[in-house]
Amino acid sequence: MKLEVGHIFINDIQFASESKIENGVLYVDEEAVKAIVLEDEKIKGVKFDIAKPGESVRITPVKDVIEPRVKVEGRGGVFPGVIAKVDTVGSGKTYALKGMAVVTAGKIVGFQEGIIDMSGPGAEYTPFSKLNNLVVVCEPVDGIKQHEYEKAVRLAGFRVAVYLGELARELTPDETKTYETYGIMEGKEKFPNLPRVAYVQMLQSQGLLHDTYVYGVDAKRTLSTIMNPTEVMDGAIVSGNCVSACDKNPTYVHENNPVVHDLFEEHGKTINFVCQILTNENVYLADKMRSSDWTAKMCRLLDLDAVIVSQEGFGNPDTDLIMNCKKIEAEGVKTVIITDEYAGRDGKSQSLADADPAADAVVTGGNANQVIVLPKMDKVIGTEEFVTIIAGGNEHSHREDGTIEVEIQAITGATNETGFGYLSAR
Amino acid sequence: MVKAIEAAGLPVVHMCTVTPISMTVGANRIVPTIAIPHPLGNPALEKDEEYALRKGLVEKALKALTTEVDGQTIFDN
Amino acid sequence: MNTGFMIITNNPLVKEKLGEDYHVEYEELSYEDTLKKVQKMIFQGYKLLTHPLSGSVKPNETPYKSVMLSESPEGLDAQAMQIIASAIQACGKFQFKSDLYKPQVYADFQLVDYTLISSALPSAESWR
Amino acid sequence: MSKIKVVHYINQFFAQIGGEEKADYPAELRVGEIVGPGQALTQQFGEEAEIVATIVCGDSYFNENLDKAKADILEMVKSQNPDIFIAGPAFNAGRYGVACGTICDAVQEELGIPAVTGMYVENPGADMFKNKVYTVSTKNSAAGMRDAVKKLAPLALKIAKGEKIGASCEEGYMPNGVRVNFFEKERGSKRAVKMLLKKLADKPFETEYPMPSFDRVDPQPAIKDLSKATIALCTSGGIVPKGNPDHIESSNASHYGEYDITGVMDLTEETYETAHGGYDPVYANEDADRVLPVDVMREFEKEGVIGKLHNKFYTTVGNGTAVASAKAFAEEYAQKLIADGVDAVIMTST
Repeated sequence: MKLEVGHIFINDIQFASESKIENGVLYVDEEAVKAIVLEDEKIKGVKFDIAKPGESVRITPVKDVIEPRVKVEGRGGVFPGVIAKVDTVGSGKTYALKGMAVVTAGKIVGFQEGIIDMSGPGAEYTPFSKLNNLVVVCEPVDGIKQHEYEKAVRLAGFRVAVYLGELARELTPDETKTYETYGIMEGKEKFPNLPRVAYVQMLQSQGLLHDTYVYGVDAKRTLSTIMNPTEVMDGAIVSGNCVSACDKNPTYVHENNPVVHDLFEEHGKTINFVCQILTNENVYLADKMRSSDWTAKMCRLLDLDAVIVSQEGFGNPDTDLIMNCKKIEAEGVKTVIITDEYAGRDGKSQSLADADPAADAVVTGGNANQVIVLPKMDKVIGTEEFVTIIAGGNEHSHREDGTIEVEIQAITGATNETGFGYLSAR
Repeated sequence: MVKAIEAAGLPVVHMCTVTPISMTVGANRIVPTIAIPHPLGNPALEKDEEYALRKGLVEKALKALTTEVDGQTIFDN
Repeated sequence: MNTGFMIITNNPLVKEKLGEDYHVEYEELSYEDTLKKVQKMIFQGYKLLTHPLSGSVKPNETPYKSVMLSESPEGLDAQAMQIIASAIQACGKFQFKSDLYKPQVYADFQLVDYTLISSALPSAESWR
Repeated sequence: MSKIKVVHYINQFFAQIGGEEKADYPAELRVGEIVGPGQALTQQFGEEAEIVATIVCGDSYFNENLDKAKADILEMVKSQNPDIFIAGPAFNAGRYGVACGTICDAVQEELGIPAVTGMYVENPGADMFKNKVYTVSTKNSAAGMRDAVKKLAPLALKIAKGEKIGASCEEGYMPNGVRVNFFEKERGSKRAVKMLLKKLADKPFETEYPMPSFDRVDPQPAIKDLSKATIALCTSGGIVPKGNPDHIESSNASHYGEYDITGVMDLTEETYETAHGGYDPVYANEDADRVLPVDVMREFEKEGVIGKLHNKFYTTVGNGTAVASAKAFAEEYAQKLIADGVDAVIMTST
């Protein structure tokens, strides 16, 4: 399967009377995007804002971050099973608006976290501070259930992203990258001497604000499965979760999955990147065992030599991670796992909730308990009301001078477990 | 702990219920026992039956101490 | 041998929503004490069916926790003992702030915990 | 700004007094002198710091007169009131390494003056002290002096100035059980791919998070003649005399118990109980033999199956007690057991 991804660089976002992309500037007709959000009767009102790198701006609480894309050739549309109808994506041609994102923010539950600082020390910890962000803050109708509201905001973000992506349909990309994987036999013939490598991605799948969707299917109702790594580039996986902001994968991370991209860099040179394996992280222990059994079984069936396993979330996924690692290694397939740590504020506690000697190759996204003081920002998009209590904050979070003290677990993407960031620990 | 004693030069047999834990703490001679709150007993039994049970287990432990091993070994029969 | 399952919880919403249809043991305890109660039962041979650190809301942040166990003892399980021990240990890594929220927030915590334990029900029902 | 004041500790060899034959050289304070490796350190310090005094002590002297040597050296350091204390580097010299670690630890604990040392990773002093004292990792011989000093001097300055100390791999000290964040040059996924390629090629690679230790020790040889052997009982199940006279904590215990069982034939509800907080104590309290089988061991002793049951047992509480302290407890009482002529140990756990 072959996909060409055309990059259209966005250097600036401005509100204007007409939506268009011109000379790297995205002009957004506020009324038009407003109408798109308000299509959903569960949303009463919506506000838009623009946050640019380097500005004294804080976005919080963040729900999702989405990169606008449009499918210009080939089967299906962006976000299949969610926005576009169900059809296999990942081939043909897709354009992506690079350097920008749609950020959905606003309260769904009262302990919500997720901070993106556009400048200052906090900005270093979130990859999304480097983007021009169109922030969507929704207001729900009265009396709505949290579930329904979560879904409404989730989908509103995707609709806005698809609308903006459409603006690029007739443009010429600034650069184009091509990604291609092969059938099992075909790949073997093409690269007879290269080791066969796959990417095992664990998806958070546990309940409200803890769910992930694959082609619209709730991941906790799935068996481990395989797909072409190019499918994620068309939005095959979307995020429905934002609790534990530091190590959850916003939709942006799925679209730009760094393991997929970095394995493609080596594809055909030092490795044969065979496929992506998806597995879930359920609450029920027998589900964990079944899913990890299944993952290991597929690694064997595909005659893999090695895999990279990435994790999502805190606590119980450590158990899935170690089960996957142990069982895959037992099949004679080499593993590298990517995780993050909760080593306590002093860095002295046991980092993971599980361990095994088979996990001898670990990449870490750093200690999520590290404390950071964030300066007062000139502007807050969303509300800081929850910062006092969000994960890692405490009653003294809001200090008199307006600075806030939090653990980096409150910062969106700070310790991402797909290796999206540069943070690590020793 | 078991490891530290062995490293100091004494053969040691670890009698414990959760043998996987014993494996991870690095015991070389392991004898599985009855239950966490009463590794060497069973309150459901009569006094003399319980004593016989314990004696059997300790006998196994002594046998383990007189058996050469090359690595982690569970003595479970 | 399947003996059915029960839910150990300190979450009143779980009792309210699931108590009629399922065996729910509700007790007003802290998060950590709820885990310790579960640990005790695991030592008595009850089988651990859901991961005690379900969800990503951290211990000491949410006050609520629900865990599913077999309805009667089925024998000791080493892995379960390790899982519950590390879960209890994990409580020590997070600053206690379960008592700092506005009343409405507790309802949200209850709801999230309820959805987490509910996500185990289809699997539990198909087997037990 | 005045210069940072450094006191430097070295052994007889690096002070060019002599080798093994001079290892009994007692501790000596040389105020205003820069000796041996001190020259290299001084060069690295530039204008920022100066060695105000050097303490020289023979390795045998230090280790054989531990209490006196420690006290004397502490007094010498105190008299100079430095901003930082540097010992070594000791490279692969075992007793020198242990001395460096011991004295750095004492200077920090008793004088509140920060200290830093350096040695080869396999130096026994490294394992003993790397979690207490910043210990720079050096090559295994003095040929690595330049390289060692390049790491040691800047780290010492940072510590003296109270600056934030980065991760072990940035600063060059041995991992000390404290996880420290830092930004890598490549993103995590790239690092994972590189690690994978190395692992695939069977080349050495370095994990970013070593799993908690799973290291093994070789089994000791079996007991040849049980009927002549002295066997000791130990437990992590927290069995103590009734009333817990030593107040062993129910979890995360800070000490272990040593109890004489001379003449004790059976542990009863009236005489023994458990201090362990991690399991249901009812059964152990009813009959502590269920955890520590003194009764059957006495019978085996009487029957001549074993030579003797050791007259002391050792008890700890496994619950939440840090692996490092459990290890330290066992190391300590294992020495006592050996000194008492014990041949083998039965360890029971709950």
